[in-house]
Amino acid sequence: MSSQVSGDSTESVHVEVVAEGRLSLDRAVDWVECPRSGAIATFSGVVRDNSDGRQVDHLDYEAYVPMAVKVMRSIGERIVKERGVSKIFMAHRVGRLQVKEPAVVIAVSAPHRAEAIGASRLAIDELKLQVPIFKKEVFVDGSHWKSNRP
Amino acid sequence: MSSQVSGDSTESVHVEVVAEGRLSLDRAVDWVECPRSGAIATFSGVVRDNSDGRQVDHLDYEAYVPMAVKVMRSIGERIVKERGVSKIFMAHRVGRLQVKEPAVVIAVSAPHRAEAIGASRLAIDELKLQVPIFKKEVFVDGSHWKSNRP
Amino acid sequence: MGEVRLRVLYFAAAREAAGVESEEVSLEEEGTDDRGTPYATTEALEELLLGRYPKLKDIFRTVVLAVNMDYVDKGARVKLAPGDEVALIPPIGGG
Amino acid sequence: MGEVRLRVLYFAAAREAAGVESEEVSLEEEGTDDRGTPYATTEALEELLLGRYPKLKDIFRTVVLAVNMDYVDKGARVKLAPGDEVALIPPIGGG
Repeated sequence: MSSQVSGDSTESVHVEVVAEGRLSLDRAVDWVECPRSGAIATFSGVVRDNSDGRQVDHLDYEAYVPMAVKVMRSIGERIVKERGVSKIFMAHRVGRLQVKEPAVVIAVSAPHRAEAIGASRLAIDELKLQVPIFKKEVFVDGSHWKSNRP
Repeated sequence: MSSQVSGDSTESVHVEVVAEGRLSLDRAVDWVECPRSGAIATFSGVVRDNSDGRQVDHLDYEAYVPMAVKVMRSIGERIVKERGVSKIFMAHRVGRLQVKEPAVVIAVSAPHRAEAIGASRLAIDELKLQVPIFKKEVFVDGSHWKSNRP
Repeated sequence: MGEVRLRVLYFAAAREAAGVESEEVSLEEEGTDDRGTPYATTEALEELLLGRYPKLKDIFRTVVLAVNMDYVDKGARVKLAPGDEVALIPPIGGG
Repeated sequence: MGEVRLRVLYFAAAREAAGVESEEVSLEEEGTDDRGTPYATTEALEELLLGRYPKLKDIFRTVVLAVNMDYVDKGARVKLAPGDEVALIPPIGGG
């Protein structure tokens, strides 16, 4: 992995925290593809131009990187073990992101659509609950740290 | 649209039935992207190397194309209207497909992940229930028409 | 008596059973609607096709009709007007 | 009495409140475990940090600790051994 990427990869789980460059959905899908899995679901969290009505200029993400990798990997492993999933790929960006850039990309392959789509939902929910990544929303007129918890 | 594609496009719904070439997930995602939608979910139905334990050589898809386009579009419109979705893209291949080739690609954008992921599940479920597309599974030792209904 | 000419499309297993992809079919008028247009019915059409293509019988239980690209409930008796397009739709397998 | 030296990491709002990204911290030993290794506690650490960085107080209610990359339940009193890595984790916002 390039210096810009910290991550971990087993046969069925790949996770990475990426410091620079645009996250690639294609790469995620290619990684999870496997002949016996007919269903591939993905989720991308993309920087929006507004948050609670305020106009967003850009976002700055920060992470406790080694722990983020560790937690993402344990989420992936539990999903593969418990949700009939073949492979899962999770990548999160840190650093500065502009509007429309993906901050997180998740791909899941499974023999059937229910498992693939269900698991992609579980993965993003767990990531937002557990992974030590921090989001600073920078508006045209100020900024603040934005929590996932309301 | 090229001669190989029959489809329909409104501001928030794009559907197409494609006779040749690999369906592009990137194209689907690019089409649904919009600044106020922070969540993009996709589903790809990919040709598997086996079906009920029998080894698949390839699939042949056939469609009542104009009606398939019509039904896909009505599914998309209902989802946008009722599910808080910003945009939806649905593409289905017809003709001969090899293992690992995508037969269907769906992308949905929405302000939040629950709507995007939920809608992608609804879209593929409705497509499999309503759209007049027919699948012939060709094995190494024979073939048959395969119904979505058990 | 008038004649109702229809366009009939056969897909997948229905095409293979009938051995034809599409054809013009002519049915006897069963009546005329309030604007004087002659009509036939899906019931009469099914009878004609089953008679003409015996192999259709084996799969007909699972075939659904679509008239002008709208599904017709299995077994429902629907009026057909001249120029209507009727498709024989075997079990679908998209996605 | 022995000393327990720890590595403390500050993230996001905690870093901004403390004005420091990471530092070595030394706590007084509160006892030794059955293998004779001295330990301190998260409670003592919190007291020290709040005293040292008054601005931390405003956000401390929402800060969670992680010891060696495992979250500690808010308010739980956990033993800390020499060389442990303790991170101050404000509300997370990934995804």
